[in-house]
Amino acid sequence: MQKKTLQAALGHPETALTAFEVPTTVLSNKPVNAEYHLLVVSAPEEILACTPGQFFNLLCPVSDAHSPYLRRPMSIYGFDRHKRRLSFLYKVAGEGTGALTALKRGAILPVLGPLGHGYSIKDDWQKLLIVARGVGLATLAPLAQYARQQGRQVTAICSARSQAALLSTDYFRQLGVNVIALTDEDGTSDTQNLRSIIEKQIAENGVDAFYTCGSNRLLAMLQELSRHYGIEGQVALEQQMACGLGMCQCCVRPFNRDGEQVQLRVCREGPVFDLMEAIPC
Amino acid sequence: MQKKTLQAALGHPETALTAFEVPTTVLSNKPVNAEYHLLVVSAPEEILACTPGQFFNLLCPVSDAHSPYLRRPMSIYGFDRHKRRLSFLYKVAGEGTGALTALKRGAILPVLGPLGHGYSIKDDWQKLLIVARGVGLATLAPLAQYARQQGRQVTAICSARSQAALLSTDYFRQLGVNVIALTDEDGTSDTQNLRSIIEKQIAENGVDAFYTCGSNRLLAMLQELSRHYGIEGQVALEQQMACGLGMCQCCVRPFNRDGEQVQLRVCREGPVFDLMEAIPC
Amino acid sequence: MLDLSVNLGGLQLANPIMPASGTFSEDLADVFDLDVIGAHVTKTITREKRSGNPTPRVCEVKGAMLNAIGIPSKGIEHFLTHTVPFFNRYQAPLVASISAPSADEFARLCEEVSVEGVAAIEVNISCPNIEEDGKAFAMRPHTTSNVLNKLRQATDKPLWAKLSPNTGEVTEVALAAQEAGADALVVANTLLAMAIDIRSRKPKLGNLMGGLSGPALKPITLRMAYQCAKAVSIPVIGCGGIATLDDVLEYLIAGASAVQVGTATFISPMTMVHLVGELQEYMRTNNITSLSEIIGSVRDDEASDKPVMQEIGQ
Amino acid sequence: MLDLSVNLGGLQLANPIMPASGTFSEDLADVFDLDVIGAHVTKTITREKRSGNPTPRVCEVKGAMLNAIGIPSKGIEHFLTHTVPFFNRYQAPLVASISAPSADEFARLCEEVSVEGVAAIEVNISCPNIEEDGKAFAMRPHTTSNVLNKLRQATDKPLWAKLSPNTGEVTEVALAAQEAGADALVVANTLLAMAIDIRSRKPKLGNLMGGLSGPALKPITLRMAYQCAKAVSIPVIGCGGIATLDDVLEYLIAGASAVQVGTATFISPMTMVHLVGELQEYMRTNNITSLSEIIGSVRDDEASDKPVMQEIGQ
Ligand SMILES: Cc1cc2nc3c(=O)[nH]c(=O)nc-3n(C[C@H](O)[C@H](O)[C@H](O)COP(=O)(O)OP(=O)(O)OC[C@H]3O[C@@H](n4cnc5c(N)ncnc54)[C@H](O)[C@@H]3O)c2cc1C
Ligand SMILES: Cc1cc2nc3c(=O)[nH]c(=O)nc-3n(C[C@H](O)[C@H](O)[C@H](O)COP(=O)(O)OP(=O)(O)OC[C@H]3O[C@@H](n4cnc5c(N)ncnc54)[C@H](O)[C@@H]3O)c2cc1C
Ligand SMILES: Cc1cc2nc3c(=O)[nH]c(=O)nc-3n(C[C@H](O)[C@H](O)[C@H](O)COP(=O)(O)O)c2cc1C
Ligand SMILES: Cc1cc2nc3c(=O)[nH]c(=O)nc-3n(C[C@H](O)[C@H](O)[C@H](O)COP(=O)(O)O)c2cc1C
Ligand code: FES
Ligand code: FES
Repeated sequence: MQKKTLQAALGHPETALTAFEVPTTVLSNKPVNAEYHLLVVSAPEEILACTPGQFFNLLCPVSDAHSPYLRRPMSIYGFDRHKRRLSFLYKVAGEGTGALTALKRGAILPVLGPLGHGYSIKDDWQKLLIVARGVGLATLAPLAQYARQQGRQVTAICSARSQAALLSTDYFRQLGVNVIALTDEDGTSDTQNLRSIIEKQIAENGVDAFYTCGSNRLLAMLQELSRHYGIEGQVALEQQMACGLGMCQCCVRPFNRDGEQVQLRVCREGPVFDLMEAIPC
Repeated sequence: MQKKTLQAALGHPETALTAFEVPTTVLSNKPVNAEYHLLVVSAPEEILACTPGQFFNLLCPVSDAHSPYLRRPMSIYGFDRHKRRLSFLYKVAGEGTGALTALKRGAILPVLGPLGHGYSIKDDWQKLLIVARGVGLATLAPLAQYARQQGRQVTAICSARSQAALLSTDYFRQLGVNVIALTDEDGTSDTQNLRSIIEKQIAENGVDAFYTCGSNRLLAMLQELSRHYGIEGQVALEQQMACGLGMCQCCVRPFNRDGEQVQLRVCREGPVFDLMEAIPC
Repeated sequence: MLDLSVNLGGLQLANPIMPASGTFSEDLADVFDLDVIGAHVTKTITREKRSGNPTPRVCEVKGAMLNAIGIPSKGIEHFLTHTVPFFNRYQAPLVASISAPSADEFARLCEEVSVEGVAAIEVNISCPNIEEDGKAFAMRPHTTSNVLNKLRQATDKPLWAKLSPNTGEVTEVALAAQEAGADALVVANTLLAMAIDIRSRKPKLGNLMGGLSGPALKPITLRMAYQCAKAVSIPVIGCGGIATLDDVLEYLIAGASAVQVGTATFISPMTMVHLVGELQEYMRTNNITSLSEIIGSVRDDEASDKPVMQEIGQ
Repeated sequence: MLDLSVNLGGLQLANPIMPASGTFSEDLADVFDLDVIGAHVTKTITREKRSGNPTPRVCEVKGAMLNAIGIPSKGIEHFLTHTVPFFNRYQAPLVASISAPSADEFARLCEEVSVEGVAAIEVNISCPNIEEDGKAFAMRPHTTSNVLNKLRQATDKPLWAKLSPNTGEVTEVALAAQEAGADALVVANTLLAMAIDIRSRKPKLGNLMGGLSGPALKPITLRMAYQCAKAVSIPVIGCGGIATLDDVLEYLIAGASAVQVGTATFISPMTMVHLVGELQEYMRTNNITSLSEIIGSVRDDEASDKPVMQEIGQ
């Protein structure tokens, strides 16, 4: 391509450039269990000024076996600006994530990001309770890391189908997070038990804020608890995306904001939203 | 897929099956000069009952870099039923052949064939003159081999842009073919010189039949000589193809047959035609 | 017992997989036993011998192809003496695709192909109608009515009308064909398109423009098959971009009673064989005993996400 | 000097690359300096606030996408107070895309957006016209005439009519738009299509059907751009499936004076930046000093192979 145009486009922005369409290089891409892969890439520094809860839009490779067309949104699982590393924890679901599994060390993966608004931690939120199911934890891993760096006390309640499907719990423990693991196979992950464990946390330890993502069941329960105990919180949501930048308006979901129901773009106004504004669907 | 249907389809044919859609396995795929690659595959025995001049329709691999959709026709460059080997000599032209270059040893290449009608050698054609330019020689390599096996005397006049672009001449020599190489860079490949070399062959050695392919210039010249000296011959032609089987009628070219101009399908009635019936275009 | 058979307005097919006109011929018998598929549909023929369009006749576009073959035809004589006898060696019913430039000539040819050994007649009304303004019959409801009325009178055989995706009024055309007595609709033919070689600046087809077929066409013709199936009561035969079992199911769920496979056979001549086998396997695995459980089963009243509107827990 | 500029019926663009409505917004300024491209075209707005269609609003098909976003709009007020000022920070002209369900409301909105800072008005006439039978204005010449006549009276700004590929009469519609005073045509919008999830048997779009865009659309809209450019004398702006320099050149050679890039920006938000650079590079390499050497240069009289008919050497 013509260098001058590219320089003009990147060199004299009217507004600061915040999202970058760049190639990254795969460092490793391995299954972590039967469903999930961990993908680590080497990325240019400028895209690593990101915050937990933000995401990237990945251009998955085309082959005889897979022909994804749109990009696929993936939360940041880990990022290290110093080492220029970026990682994603993904569930192999369909065309796009299926294609991702074929990426070998050294392959080029074009990414767009960082995108969206991530989690924030208010100054007076000292005791954080993370509640997640399955891969949901991925989105919350960089938050846990950041929260610990900020000296916050973090408890994480993770539920999954089986012990084998429990992800990242070791990583959370390494960070100094108090991890409570619940599984369907142990019969510990039902709503009732989960609820009483959370209420026990509130009663015995105290909770300043809830953090969650994904599951509607969790979202609904946390909203109830939030209302009941007056605890604030944040939730990361998902929605089908095309552009990831806010242009196409395909990723809207309804939210309660100031007593009104409004449509907000998950990619732009989110993916992290105020816990009470979200509407489970 | 359902085994029963497949067996029914292949097991009880009303007419004998002659073309097969099968996977082959790449044994090697290497550039032989700046433009041409030699592709050798391991192929099931049933597709190797082929004749020189026939072709296969190759399903080229899809990737981020290349997205061929239709199959690509390629003449048989070599086949060995005993060793279950099949080879193609291809010029890297565009989307499809570009995609072929990415095939590595062990990769699967689906092929369809053998297709079309190949060369034939009448009993009284003892002295054959092959005239070809560039990759054209590829199509003629298995003919030369077969003719030599049949104890025919074979002379091949090959022209190319440069010595480096001259392909397969060593292989022809190994077969016991008398090779005359002409190049643009040596200034030996012009029509005049080529013509006088052919006429010299006719006068000094005798020629029973001409074999050629591809180039319109050669075809026109050989038709003239054929008319003048009463020498028969055959030509392999190319035309854009889709199905390769005779169904779509996209590959037609005009021919003179019995005083009439008719449209014949290169994939079905050809690709090898009577020298005098072909119309250079 | 698994039942793959379908009844298309009186004509019984052993299974719903058949070729699309112009992408099939006797030659495919080189590759598999043609009795595996539900029917045999010929390339469109004309009464007279015709040579078709100039080359180049096909080109490739992103994930699809364009063709401007035209209708090269060996004429009705050859059809009756060669094509019909060839296919009558098989059990699968023979569907003759025909075309003509005026309604009367169309009707005459229709009568002439109504011979023993021809099980149904598919009328390719996507060809130009020289009596009107040269637009294809299938572009407008009234030209469709006119020609279908005459065709209906010309034959007692099942009459399939093959619609064009180039019209902006496909359901109106479908209704007109049904009213005029068509026994089934084939939805649809190729969509007019173009490609230019940027190096030579020449159109890639000798005929300048040609029909788009293959996967790129599927979402468009699937939509039309759905619209037509909603509008008419005669069977709809889906056609356009079908290559995989999922494609077949998508058309059946949308309301098609059978499907035609075109360009996919060029890419992979065994496609139809695989589809018959995979459909059977799908039905077995999903405990579906009859195609009627699939046909038209689209849950179109449940398409949109329904957010839980009430506040939970209040 | 290389000249990438084009004059579109009075409006001068620095280069012929601009975004397609609905695939561009202020948000793209996060990725590159928006002054690199030839113009800024907004998402279609309506007078009133609207929330758009139910989700799911997009889905993927083979090598393309479907969308049924609808026209969520913050209304004219927000447009005038936020959108216009935002884009007026840039040199590139702002093109306002507007729509309304009746000709009179359309004209009223057209008048209201004819403010300083808006350089041209693109009228999205592919939306349903509730006064007629609910079909889009751009489906037929007479409804196109009606609405364009009123729009023409409502503004002195350059008026671009954006045509629909769903009509079977695109050249007639193009001529009607030109006659009614359109200054340019955008050819074209998305093509109505459908996809069904075979597992849930639900349509993949909340709205059941939606518009096809992306590479699969290109051969169709390119054909229409070619047909329209042949038929009218006002500039045609090509739109549909453009992602690469070859695509841009194909449209220009076919007769388009400029192009709009839509879905490609979703796949690669830098697409337009690259296209401007590559076009410049192409012109330099090929010693082309002005786009006029490319526009409409299709060698359509030389498309078919001409076999040497006479016997050579006789
Ligand atoms: C902001 C955000 C962050 C995400 N982070 C993660 C993560 O860290 N790890 C992870 O495994 N998954 C994550 N997802 C979900 C992930 O994007 C989907 O699993 C993935 O797109 C599926 O693509 P596919 O082609 O494999 O599946 P297919 O089912 O073939 O996808 C078809 C289409 O649906 C879309 N789609 C399917 N599922 C989802 C979904 N849950 N959310 C949004 N779009 C979807 C795809 O993008 C694609 O466009 C995230 C989604 C969003 C919106
Ligand atoms: C019977 C037959 C035998 C052939 N044998 C050989 C061979 O042994 N070695 C070799 O190098 N080439 C051979 N060719 C030519 C070869 O098929 C083309 O070079 C190849 O298809 C180019 O594909 P591409 O995608 O790389 O080029 P592109 O230019 O991208 O192809 C675009 C389209 O044009 C078609 N096409 C382009 N050139 C030709 C051509 N010369 N003939 C037919 N279709 C063409 C392609 O198949 C494709 O559909 C043969 C062609 C035919 C018909
Ligand atoms: C090469 C070619 C030739 C065709 N010839 C005819 C024809 O003669 N008559 C007809 O009705 N349709 C013809 N068609 C259209 C197909 O029957 C079919 O409607 C169309 O290709 C869409 O299906 P597909 O996407 O599966 O190919 C032809 C299509 C192709 C690709
Ligand atoms: C998500 C999306 C939203 C669109 N919204 C509009 C719109 O509001 N108004 C309009 O005229 N066209 C709209 N279009 C159509 C595009 O402007 C363009 O005509 C079409 O997408 C074809 O171009 P493409 O293939 O480059 O995307 C939209 C397209 C997409 C994909
Ligand atoms: S994905 Fe396009 S606006 Fe959110
Ligand atoms: S390639 Fe289809 S008939 Fe020859």
